[in-house]
Amino acid sequence: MRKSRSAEPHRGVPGAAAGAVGALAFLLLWELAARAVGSEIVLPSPPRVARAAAELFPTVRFLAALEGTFLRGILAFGISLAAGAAVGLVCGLSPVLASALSPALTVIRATPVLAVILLALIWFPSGAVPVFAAVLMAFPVVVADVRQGVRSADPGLLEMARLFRLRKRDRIRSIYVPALAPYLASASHGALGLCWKVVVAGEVLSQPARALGTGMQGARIQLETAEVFAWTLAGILLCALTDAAFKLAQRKVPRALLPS
Amino acid sequence: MRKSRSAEPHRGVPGAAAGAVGALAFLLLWELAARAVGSEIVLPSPPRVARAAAELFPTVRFLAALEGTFLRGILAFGISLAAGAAVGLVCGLSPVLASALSPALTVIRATPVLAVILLALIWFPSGAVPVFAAVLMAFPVVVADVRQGVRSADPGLLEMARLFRLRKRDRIRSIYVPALAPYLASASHGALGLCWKVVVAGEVLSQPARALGTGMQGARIQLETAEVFAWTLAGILLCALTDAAFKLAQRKVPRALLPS
Amino acid sequence: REPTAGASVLRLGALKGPSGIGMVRMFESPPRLSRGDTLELQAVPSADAMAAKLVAGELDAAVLPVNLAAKLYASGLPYRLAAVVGMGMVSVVTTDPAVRTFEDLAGREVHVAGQGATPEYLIRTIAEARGLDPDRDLNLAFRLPYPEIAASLAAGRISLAVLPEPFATQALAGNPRARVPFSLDELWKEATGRPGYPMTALVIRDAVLRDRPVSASALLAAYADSIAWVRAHPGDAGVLVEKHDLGLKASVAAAAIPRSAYVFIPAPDARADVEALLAVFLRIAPKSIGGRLPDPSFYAEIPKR
Amino acid sequence: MPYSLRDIRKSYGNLSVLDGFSLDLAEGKVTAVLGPSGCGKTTLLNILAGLVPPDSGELQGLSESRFSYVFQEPRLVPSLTALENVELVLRAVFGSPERRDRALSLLAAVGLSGSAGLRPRQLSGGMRQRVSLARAFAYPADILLLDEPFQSVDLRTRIGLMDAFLDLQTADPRTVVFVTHEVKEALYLGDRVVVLSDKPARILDRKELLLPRNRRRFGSSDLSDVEAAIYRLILG
Amino acid sequence: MPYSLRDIRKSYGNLSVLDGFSLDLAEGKVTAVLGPSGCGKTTLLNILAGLVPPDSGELQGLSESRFSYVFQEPRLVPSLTALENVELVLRAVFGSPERRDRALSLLAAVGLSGSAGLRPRQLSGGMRQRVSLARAFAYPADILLLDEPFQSVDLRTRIGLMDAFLDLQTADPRTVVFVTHEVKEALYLGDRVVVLSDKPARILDRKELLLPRNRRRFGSSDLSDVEAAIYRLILG
Ligand SMILES: Nc1ncnc2c1ncn2[C@@H]1O[C@H](COP(=O)(O)OP(=O)(O)OP(=O)(O)O)[C@@H](O)[C@H]1O
Ligand SMILES: Nc1ncnc2c1ncn2[C@@H]1O[C@H](COP(=O)(O)OP(=O)(O)OP(=O)(O)O)[C@@H](O)[C@H]1O
Ligand SMILES: [Mg+2]
Ligand SMILES: [Mg+2]
Repeated sequence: MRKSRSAEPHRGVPGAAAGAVGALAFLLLWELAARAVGSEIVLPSPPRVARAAAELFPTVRFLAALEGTFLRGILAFGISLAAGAAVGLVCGLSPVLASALSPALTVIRATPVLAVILLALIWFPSGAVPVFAAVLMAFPVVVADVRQGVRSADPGLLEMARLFRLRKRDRIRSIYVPALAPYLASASHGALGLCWKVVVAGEVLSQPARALGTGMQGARIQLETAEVFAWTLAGILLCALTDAAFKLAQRKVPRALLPS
Repeated sequence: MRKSRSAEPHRGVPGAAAGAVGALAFLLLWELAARAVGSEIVLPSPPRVARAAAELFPTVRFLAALEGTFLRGILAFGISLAAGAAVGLVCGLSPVLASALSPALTVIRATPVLAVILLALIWFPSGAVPVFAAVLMAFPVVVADVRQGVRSADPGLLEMARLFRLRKRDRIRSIYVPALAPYLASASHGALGLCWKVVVAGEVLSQPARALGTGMQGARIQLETAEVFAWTLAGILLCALTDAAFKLAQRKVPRALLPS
Repeated sequence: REPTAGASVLRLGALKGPSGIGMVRMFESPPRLSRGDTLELQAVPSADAMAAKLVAGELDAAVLPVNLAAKLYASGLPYRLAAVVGMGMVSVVTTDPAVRTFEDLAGREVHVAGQGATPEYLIRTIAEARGLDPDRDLNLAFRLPYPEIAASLAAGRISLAVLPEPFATQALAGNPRARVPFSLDELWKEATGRPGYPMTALVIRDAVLRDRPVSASALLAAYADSIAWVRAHPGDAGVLVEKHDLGLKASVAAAAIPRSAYVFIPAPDARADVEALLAVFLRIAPKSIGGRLPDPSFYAEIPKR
Repeated sequence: MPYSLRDIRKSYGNLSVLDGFSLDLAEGKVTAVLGPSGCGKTTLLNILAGLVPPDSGELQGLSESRFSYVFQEPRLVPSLTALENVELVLRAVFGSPERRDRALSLLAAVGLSGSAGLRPRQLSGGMRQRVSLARAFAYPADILLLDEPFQSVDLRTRIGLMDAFLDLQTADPRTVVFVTHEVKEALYLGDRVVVLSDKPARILDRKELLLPRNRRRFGSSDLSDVEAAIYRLILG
Repeated sequence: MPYSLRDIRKSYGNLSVLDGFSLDLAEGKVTAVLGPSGCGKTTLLNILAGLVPPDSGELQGLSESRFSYVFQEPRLVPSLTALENVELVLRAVFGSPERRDRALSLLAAVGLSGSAGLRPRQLSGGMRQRVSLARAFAYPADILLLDEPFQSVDLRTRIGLMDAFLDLQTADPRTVVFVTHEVKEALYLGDRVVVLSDKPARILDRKELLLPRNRRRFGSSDLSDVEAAIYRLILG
């Protein structure tokens, strides 16, 4: 019997195998680079980082930091996604509002956190500054994607909706939201990574009590690069885990978005 | 005669008017916030920043900084877009390669620049560190978008391509690239903003000779907040200008992407 | 990159910011070294970048925080401490008239610039010596970076902070109610019996000391001259700081110089002070200096000219 | 004449599709439109519906009307089932139970009771077309525009659909414009047949069909002289 | 019998579309397929083409063959012009000048010489359908699958297209499966007519049409007894 090739991503065994090969290749490259650099301070080797991580991860201080950063990352992601989707939707649907919001959006897109860090530090408690920084970074990315998603709605269906005088909310739920879905998926993927990265960087700046970034900065000041990498590794694992959780959720969500 | 409502963004007069109203509203909010804060060091008022900008902008030092940052931003954007599009395309087309690259991509997505800053400082001259930081930030966002774009290719057309045994390159040019185009548009929009932001932040870290970020940090250390805002304003203007240029280019490009 | 027998270029890294002020005259007129060797100066933005450049072997000499010098030495890098070039420049600044003695810090939020750096360990050591538990009795806040602490003091948003120069000077200039209620240097002397605490040091590459001793001592002499000149001419030094883009405005630098302890203490003379400070680091954060006090060969013997 | 187009001009670039085109629609009557592929039939329906603005000309009595449209492609919402697709256009008009009843009864009329829960990509081409028909019939419009509504539908089902349409039309006559390529269908459903020329579309001929609807049979020879005349016109 | 399906089963979920279905395709002959909407005709073509895997059963002589397919929807690349759409499938097969000549001559055959430079959204429904036909005819395939290829095409153009098809088929006979709802078209083009039942599709009847192709005329009465029998079967 003839087989049809599948365009689906390889889940299960081949995907996992390829992932393992990729991970190994990555570790190998890292090891080689570490040997080439030849300095533990600049680039520690993978086994050295593994030892540092094995020392660090079971400590109470680490677990508290992990929890703090996790909550901040999720919060930043949630805010970026919700606010970005709302603003993107509005901009996509109303060209006039898009023009009106555009100056403020450009300011948000281009202002580095450092320029407004003083304000941020004064207005927010130190634990919230990383969230603020991450939202500042991820929100415009979500807006861009959602806006484009709204524009990608099928013009034939929009014509149909106009002809049958669908209510705005029916148009949004039936035509715009499904058109948006793939854009929202890539926006989430992009934003999730940004949030982890920037939350940790923001923690380095604002030094809240329980934070991966605070720990990382402590290690950085002492030039304990292997420990810096161990803290980073924790951030990467958070990213990978939430990625996986998010992918799972995505497979369930689309149905929930549809009209009852 | 009946008028049809247009779904196109309002260019020209109404768009410009709405933009002006939006900009005014933004300035008003800023002024009010500045009065509420009541301290030039914490949040200078718009006229104060305008004065600082008027002083700063004509100086040779400023223009040199603007040039340096401009080149870095454009370079970071170009690299992010080109590399992100290539990797995203590969990941979208080959699920096995996507799985294999996924560990490395997760690392890139979640590693804050500060964690690898020593490496960056050693591997790159100080002017290139901001570019490295921006690419680290924007590249994964482009990958996410392009990957989703490849997946959004019309399955009916892909079936057609399979049946008529189109060559890979014809499939890519005729089916994948056009499907990608809107995703690439939003990826560019998102990445462009990120690049400006992160290049300036990276300049604050690495202090290259001609850089908005270096100037901004200098002003920050001297507690010249109005000057900090003036440097930021320059970054925002760069962002707005390149945005406009990019939008113009986008209207010309799609045709060029099609097979001859 | 070992220097060869012929003439060569020695590269000296200066930290941007206050630490660089002391050597500004060398930027203005680079000294001639012996045998046609020349000196090339570069301003490095941060301690990180300085460490990176030393690791990469891009510099023959550098100015950096004392603990960092010890850490790099412990990691096997071929650099030795040649001189201490900056002593304690940390002050308590407050806008609150009620704060008069160190004990008045108890129970209040004290903003400290730089967790894990000298200001924090300084406060901890003094507190312990005066019978306070730094973790229980003091409320140290690390969330604001240096410039933001100064700004917040100036704007009256916070009332109590520990700041290095030139930020202490800026805070004092920005708010007429701000003052320095007592000297931390004095308290340090009481706590440790040492006259001061070194903050920045000059390190030189082993091979330079060994193969080009004359050039090395010429370099040190030029450095000592520069510091003497800077202390004598704060206004002119401020102008040069701005001219050579060392990260401070002329006025700020000029105001900070008299309040900063720019010194030049050759390594053998500085050893006791350095060890006293490193002992503090060793006790509180051993990793930050490499887990042990550096051995005697860390302190370079410079041949007199 | 409540509905009319007067002297309509429409071109795409320098391709003139309608040029001085006029048409009256009798209220409650079916106007069947025949014409070569690409002559401008869909453009004409879009102008009537207000979806495409004409370059010049006048429309009368149309802007206040409610339209239903069977587009030339089914234009179903991919994420909704057949039933939800029909209900979608009724949401603004009917409450929940009435809406569902109406949608279900129209899906039954097009023979899709058993497939109400399937999404468009699970339906065959003809089934999609029938959902589009059910949607248009369900929507309470003054004017019904049908652009080749029986595409991809087999003969037997097609006759069933036409009979169902005639029943609805007898019970509650609407103004209908019916574009088709099948002369027999035009004669079976139309009160009037309009034959268009190639672009720019002009009206080559118009025939009033006086035989009452309840006396017509599909493909019967009662109208064979009209049929022959139209074939002559079409085949040239 | 070089091409055949044996005992094919295919269901979507618990909807059985083909169940023990077998069919032989005579080489160089046209098999016309009639059947109710949604019975499984498109599914059958997709299984022949290898686009949909059957649940079980055997396919013979098909996997090595080159297919051409007029899909039920035009499936044109929106960003390419009509000409480029046709050329696209020829790129892997022919060099540049030959490819263009071939594409242009087939666009001419379907009456679209003047519209070769238009993109799909600038074409009418029938024009798009004809581009899809031109593409399928242009591609050098062993087996040609036609799923209601003359949809949205007016009668006159349709007859022209059928005659063009017959000319091509006489000059260079290909194995063709032709799905349609028009009995007259099946009789005009087919060497054999297969009538399918509702799903799961079974073969209700098969008629060999022995009248040589060059003696047939569209809608002539030479085959009227076969036609009547088929109508009886279809209309039940
Ligand atoms: N958006 C457009 N841009 C440019 N040309 C168009 C556009 N829409 C239609 N046309 C042209 O207008 C003419 C009429 O198109 P229309 O769709 O009205 O034809 P039609 O009579 O409905 O044909 P068919 O029976 O094939 O559906 C065609 O030649 C087509 O190429
Ligand atoms: N992807 C799918 N998922 C689920 N059901 C499907 C799918 N594709 C087709 N079907 C079902 O299979 C049956 C046969 O579909 P098919 O498209 O083969 O019909 P057809 O004979 O071509 O009909 P038509 O003449 O209307 O095009 C239909 O009832 C349809 O609902
Ligand atoms: Mg049409
Ligand atoms: Mg079908």
